[in-house]
Amino acid sequence: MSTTLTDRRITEGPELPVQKRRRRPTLGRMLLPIGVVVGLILVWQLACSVFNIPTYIIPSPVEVWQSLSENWAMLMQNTWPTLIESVLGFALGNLVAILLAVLFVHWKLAERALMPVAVFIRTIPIVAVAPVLVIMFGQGYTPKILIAALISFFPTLVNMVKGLESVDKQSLELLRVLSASRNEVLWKVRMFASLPYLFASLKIAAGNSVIGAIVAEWIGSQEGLGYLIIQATYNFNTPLLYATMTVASIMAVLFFGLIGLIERLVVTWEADVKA
Amino acid sequence: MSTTLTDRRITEGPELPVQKRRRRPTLGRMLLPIGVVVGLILVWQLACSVFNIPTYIIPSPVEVWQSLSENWAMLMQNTWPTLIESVLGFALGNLVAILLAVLFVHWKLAERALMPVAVFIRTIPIVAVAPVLVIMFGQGYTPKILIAALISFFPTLVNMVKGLESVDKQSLELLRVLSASRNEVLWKVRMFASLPYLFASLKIAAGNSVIGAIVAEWIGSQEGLGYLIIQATYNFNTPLLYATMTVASIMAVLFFGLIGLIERLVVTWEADVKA
Amino acid sequence: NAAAKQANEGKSAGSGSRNVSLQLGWLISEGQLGEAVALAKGYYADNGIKLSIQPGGPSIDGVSLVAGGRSQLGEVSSSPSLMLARSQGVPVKTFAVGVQEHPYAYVSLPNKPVHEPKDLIGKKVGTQATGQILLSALLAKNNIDPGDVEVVVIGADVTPLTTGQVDVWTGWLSNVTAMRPLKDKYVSMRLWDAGIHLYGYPYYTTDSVMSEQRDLVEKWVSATAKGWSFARENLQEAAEMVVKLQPTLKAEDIAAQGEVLLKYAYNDATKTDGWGTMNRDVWQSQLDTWTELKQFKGTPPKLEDFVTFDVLDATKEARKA
Amino acid sequence: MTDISTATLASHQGTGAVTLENVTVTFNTDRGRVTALQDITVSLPEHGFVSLLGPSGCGKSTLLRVVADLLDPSAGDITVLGRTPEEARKSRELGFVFQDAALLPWRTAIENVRLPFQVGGGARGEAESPEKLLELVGLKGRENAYPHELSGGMRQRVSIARALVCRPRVLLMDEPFGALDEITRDRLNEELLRIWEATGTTILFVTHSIPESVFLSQQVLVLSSHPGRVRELVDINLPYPRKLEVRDTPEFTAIAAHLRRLLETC
Amino acid sequence: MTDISTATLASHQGTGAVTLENVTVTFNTDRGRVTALQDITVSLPEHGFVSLLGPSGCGKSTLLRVVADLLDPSAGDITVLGRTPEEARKSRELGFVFQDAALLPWRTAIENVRLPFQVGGGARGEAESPEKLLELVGLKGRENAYPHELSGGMRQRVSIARALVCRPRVLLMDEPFGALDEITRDRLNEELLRIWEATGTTILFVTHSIPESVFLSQQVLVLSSHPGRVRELVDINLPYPRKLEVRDTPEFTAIAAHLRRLLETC
Ligand SMILES: Nc1ncnc2c1ncn2[C@@H]1O[C@H](COP(=O)(O)OP(=O)(O)OP(=O)(O)O)[C@@H](O)[C@H]1O
Ligand SMILES: Nc1ncnc2c1ncn2[C@@H]1O[C@H](COP(=O)(O)OP(=O)(O)OP(=O)(O)O)[C@@H](O)[C@H]1O
Ligand SMILES: Cc1ncc(C[n+]2csc(CCO)c2C)c(N)n1
Ligand SMILES: [Mg+2]
Ligand SMILES: [Mg+2]
Repeated sequence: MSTTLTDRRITEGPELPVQKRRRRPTLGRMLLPIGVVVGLILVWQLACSVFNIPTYIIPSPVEVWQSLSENWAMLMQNTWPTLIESVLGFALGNLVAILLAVLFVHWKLAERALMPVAVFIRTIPIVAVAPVLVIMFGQGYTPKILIAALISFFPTLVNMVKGLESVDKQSLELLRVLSASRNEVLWKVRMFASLPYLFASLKIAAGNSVIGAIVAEWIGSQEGLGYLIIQATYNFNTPLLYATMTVASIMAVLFFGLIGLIERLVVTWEADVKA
Repeated sequence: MSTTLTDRRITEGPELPVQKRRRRPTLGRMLLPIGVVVGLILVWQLACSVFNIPTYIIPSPVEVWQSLSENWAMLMQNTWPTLIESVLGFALGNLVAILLAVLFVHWKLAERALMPVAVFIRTIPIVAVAPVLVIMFGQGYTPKILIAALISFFPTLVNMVKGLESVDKQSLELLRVLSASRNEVLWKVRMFASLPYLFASLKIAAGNSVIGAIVAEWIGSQEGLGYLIIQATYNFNTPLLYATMTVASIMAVLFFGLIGLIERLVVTWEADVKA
Repeated sequence: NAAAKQANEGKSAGSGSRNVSLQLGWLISEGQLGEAVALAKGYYADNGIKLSIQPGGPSIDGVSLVAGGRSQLGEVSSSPSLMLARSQGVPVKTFAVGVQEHPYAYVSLPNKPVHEPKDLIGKKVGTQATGQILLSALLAKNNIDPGDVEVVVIGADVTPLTTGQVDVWTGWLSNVTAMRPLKDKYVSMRLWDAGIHLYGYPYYTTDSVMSEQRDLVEKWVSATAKGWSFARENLQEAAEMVVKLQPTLKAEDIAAQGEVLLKYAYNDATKTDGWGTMNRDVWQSQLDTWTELKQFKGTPPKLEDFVTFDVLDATKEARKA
Repeated sequence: MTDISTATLASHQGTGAVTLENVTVTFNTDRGRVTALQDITVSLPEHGFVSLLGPSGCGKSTLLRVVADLLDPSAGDITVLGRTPEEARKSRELGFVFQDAALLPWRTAIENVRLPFQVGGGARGEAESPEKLLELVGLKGRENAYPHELSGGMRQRVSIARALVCRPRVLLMDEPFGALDEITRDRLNEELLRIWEATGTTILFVTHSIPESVFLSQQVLVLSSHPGRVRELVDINLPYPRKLEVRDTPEFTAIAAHLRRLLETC
Repeated sequence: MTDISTATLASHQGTGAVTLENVTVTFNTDRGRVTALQDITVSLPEHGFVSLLGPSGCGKSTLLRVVADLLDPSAGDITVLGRTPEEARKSRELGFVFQDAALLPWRTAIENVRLPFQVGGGARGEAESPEKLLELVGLKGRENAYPHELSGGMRQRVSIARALVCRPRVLLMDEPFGALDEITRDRLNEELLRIWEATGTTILFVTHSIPESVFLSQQVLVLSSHPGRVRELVDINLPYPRKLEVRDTPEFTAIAAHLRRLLETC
């Protein structure tokens, strides 16, 4: 076994785990993603020109840009409701998910009993229940926030349960010797251990909440990016459709980035050291 | 500080971390979730009877059950396409996500460059770009599988990147001394370290892929549970709508459970021991 | 051009018969009674056509699929879509309409009835996001201040009306299954009767198919007209043919809905000009209304851009038969 | 020096603070059963200082863990201060120094030492000052360092400080000084004796160092392995207070030599 | 015994296998800089056996880590077998026994020992048998146990076996026998010497046990702390092969006493 492997070339070792510097996102670090996005836009523009793709199928970036600047005021105005719905939905959904996860971890029976119900609920196509929600909660923000919450709660529930359980045996034994209550174990150990999982799921939930708010606006709304999407589709205004989706996606990317930033500020210790 | 806390009652310590038995789901363990579901159904039935909720708003479980048994053959027949789409979409989406995560972890630049693009793509409301997908991939299974893949890839991407990075410093140093290549670090260490994250995200993706397949069937389909849902919605056949959603949810719960089972079979070691 | 290419492939594929694909804007329903008959009874085959039907759905109206060459022919729910599409440069043309008077209506309960447009004043109208423009058109046509009518956007179901959350619900009168909770105890006012004359189920194709494969479109219209006229006489049998296309449907539902739809598919105009006919003035009034309501970005399309009477003219005899 | 397989520790003061009766611990693994401890009967007097000596893997840590209610014995009875281990644990009578330091990585050194005040109802009775304890173990100035910024021996010292901060009535120490240099170790040995004499804690102390066990304890329990059984209970009849110089006395050397011979035949 | 602050190790055979020149390692933390090593200049002969002795936290582990290319020094030059540490690491000349065992939890004992064959191009030249090495460290019969099923000392022994399996030309050992009982430790000390003499490896060995350092090595490098500097380099002029009995000779005792005095003033 050893001889056959001997002459294999090793060009690169694994990265040096120590001395990793905590870098904050600077302009320099932002250049690459911006460059990639610009590159993709150029490719898209080129494809549109070369293959002569008609606007009504896929508009070119230039057309989307025109639509974006023409409709800027309207787009911004309709960004607010969607933003509010997604942020509140995000907050609500994740709060419920975290509380449920805590319940599940404290009381295994609850997990066995309720997790299937949660999966069940998660699989209900939102657009199918949206009308029911509109009937129950009216036309305002409430049903949209609920839908955004519904769609962002599940990743956090699953990840958070796993995260709260990912505590190392040593720490549990330590707290046991100290006769810590379950609550104390939760607050002094599990919460910290779960943070990497929590932040991963918050990143997933960030996108979900935006999507949820948009889908919710397809029913029972006269404002918001989702409403604009429906209108633009109905009017075959593909440039506006793509402009609206661009605004929504930028919103999600910023949301995602913000959570990454918060994570860097919160998780300052090195969790994987053998302590 | 110590004196004020002294007389607090501690009734329960944290659970005993050792000697935890690996239990397989037996009939006995299944009883509780089944009991909860039965209980919820009873409450629902009771609510329907007591408040006299009309069928067309929310049908009672009995009505759903009737619809379920009346339309059983049709439901089963339409379950197959959705099942195929979700399973293939799940496989494709997660495969791509895992490969991307590996790329991101090996090559940090790629993460910085492509992660925002991934978030961007994830936020696109699929139904809004459905025409493009159909134009490119036709009206067969392909676009539906792609949509299911698209919607299940993101949680796995985020979790898997986190998971592959959650390696403990010691192990990295060990492999570095052994002059292991990045690939070897990946296969001998990172992969194992990422498994808890991976399985959490697969559980999230399981539900997503079912939802994705259903939503995908709204872009032009003559079969599948998604098709039945639209038809039932617009024909106002609420019992059939609920029956169909029930079938879809059961599918998702089974999918979710299957992944949990595989996880128990794969992760047999105790990852959090100080080794 | 992809559509032409596909059609050519179709030509070489069959033994004399050509593949034609019809893209629907919605699922297969009573709107396809005629097509189902023509398929089942071989009218298409007689005309050398092998028809396949592609369903649309809530997330796809199919216009860009036809424009993009996936199908040669298409059908949408309502005529304004095609005007709007043309105004955005989508090269599609309507060549026939399935329903002469659109069954879109304002439905209210007898205790708070809306019989005529002015009854809408002070009412709360629940409509879909895409129905708002129709209400605006109606109000403008009848000189009603939009501020006097409250509009809320709801889903497709009638529940908000039954629960009293809205006073008026909008939908297709043909959609009898959706209105079952109202148990026939409802008042309806059609958009058509309020002065907005829309067509239902217009058929369209692309400019290039129109110029390169007109004969195919004509043959298809002749066969379809024959199918519809059979359906009109033998509704029950036709409904069963629809169910054969789409087994998840129920024949009695299709028949009940078809009955309403047929009332509007055939009227005085069809008596003289046959199934599928179109009236230039009706189209012009739609165009004018939509222009007045500033629904077109830039210059409004011209009638000739999105409507062609050539196919109707060439198939007049066949359609009357 | 008594050679008994069922050891009864000379009662130093009152009855046994920790007693084990026929305690057996068996682990079930996928590849069969491992008996870590078999039929251990032992009684540890209150205010006693007993060391555990035995080959690696003989069950020393396991013994400490059953006493601390971290593991249920497969058979046998255990009492701690007259109660069950669970009751003793819940009334916070126990201090435990783990073989691995078991620090919480998100807490600095001082925060780790403060942990016992913050959970389980805080300190029972008097408590030590975390700052002073960190100074005692030689970590003055590094109070605010995170565990990953400390050396192996430093982490172990933080964990010793944490175990002492609440003045537990029973102190279980699993190789607490294993990662320390001899100088620090000697100093902490003396400090530990001082604390023991001052507070009257009962100490059960695992070590691999024969001189350390002789220097510190009243009795040394030697375990043999495969499975872990009581090999012998050795009395250390050296007077307290002991100074480090006692290690150069012939009595000391004799006991150490005896222990070494015992271990060689374990 | 030479008292030099810039120690030059007597060349045992050929030139220095490991040389450090003015090596300084500084850690930047949120609470300021910690200088772990300052201005270390030392040369370790090929086939040499040098022990590192020093107070806890003086920088012994840090020194091993810069030699193994796990850490970049803030200043100074290091060569390993005439090359940079990185080259040496990449050509798999190094074996490392970590202070914590650093076993992979998903691998059984034997699989952990086999790891070096499976990564980095496998073994260079001859290799040992993993089974035999596990037997050597006293783990016969526990080959298929997972790390969490092993005791602390057992885990450490697995990690020793793993470091030896590829017969590295330079072996860096960070308190490898710290968690072992004296009997096992003595036996492994002898085994290590045997292996060293048979294979001619260069060994850099961190320990807290003065007798161990004297018994094993040709030279003992004593580090002082805050910051870690070379205190003295002590030659151990005892002939090889050494038997355990050498520990009872006056020469041995004298060197040990000298080292102890050195450490007391570190
Ligand atoms: N990542 C780090 N960040 C900050 N300081 C560190 C880091 N690693 C080590 N140190 C500091 O460097 C010094 C030397 O540490 P090192 O681990 O080398 O000590 P050591 O001699 O091995 O001690 P021990 O015998 O206790 O293992 C210590 O003061 C330690 O706190
Ligand atoms: N969770 C477990 N599963 C299976 N076997 C175990 C487990 N924990 C401990 N053992 C076994 O029990 C025996 C005693 O282990 P223990 O940790 O008590 O030894 P120890 O005396 O503390 O050894 P050391 O001095 O090396 O720390 C060992 O053979 C070990 O492999
Ligand atoms: C707003 C709106 N809702 C539903 C449909 C779909 N649809 C087309 S015809 C029909 C009724 C059949 O009789 C239905 C439900 C639509 N096009 N627009
Ligand atoms: Mg132990
Ligand atoms: Mg160290």
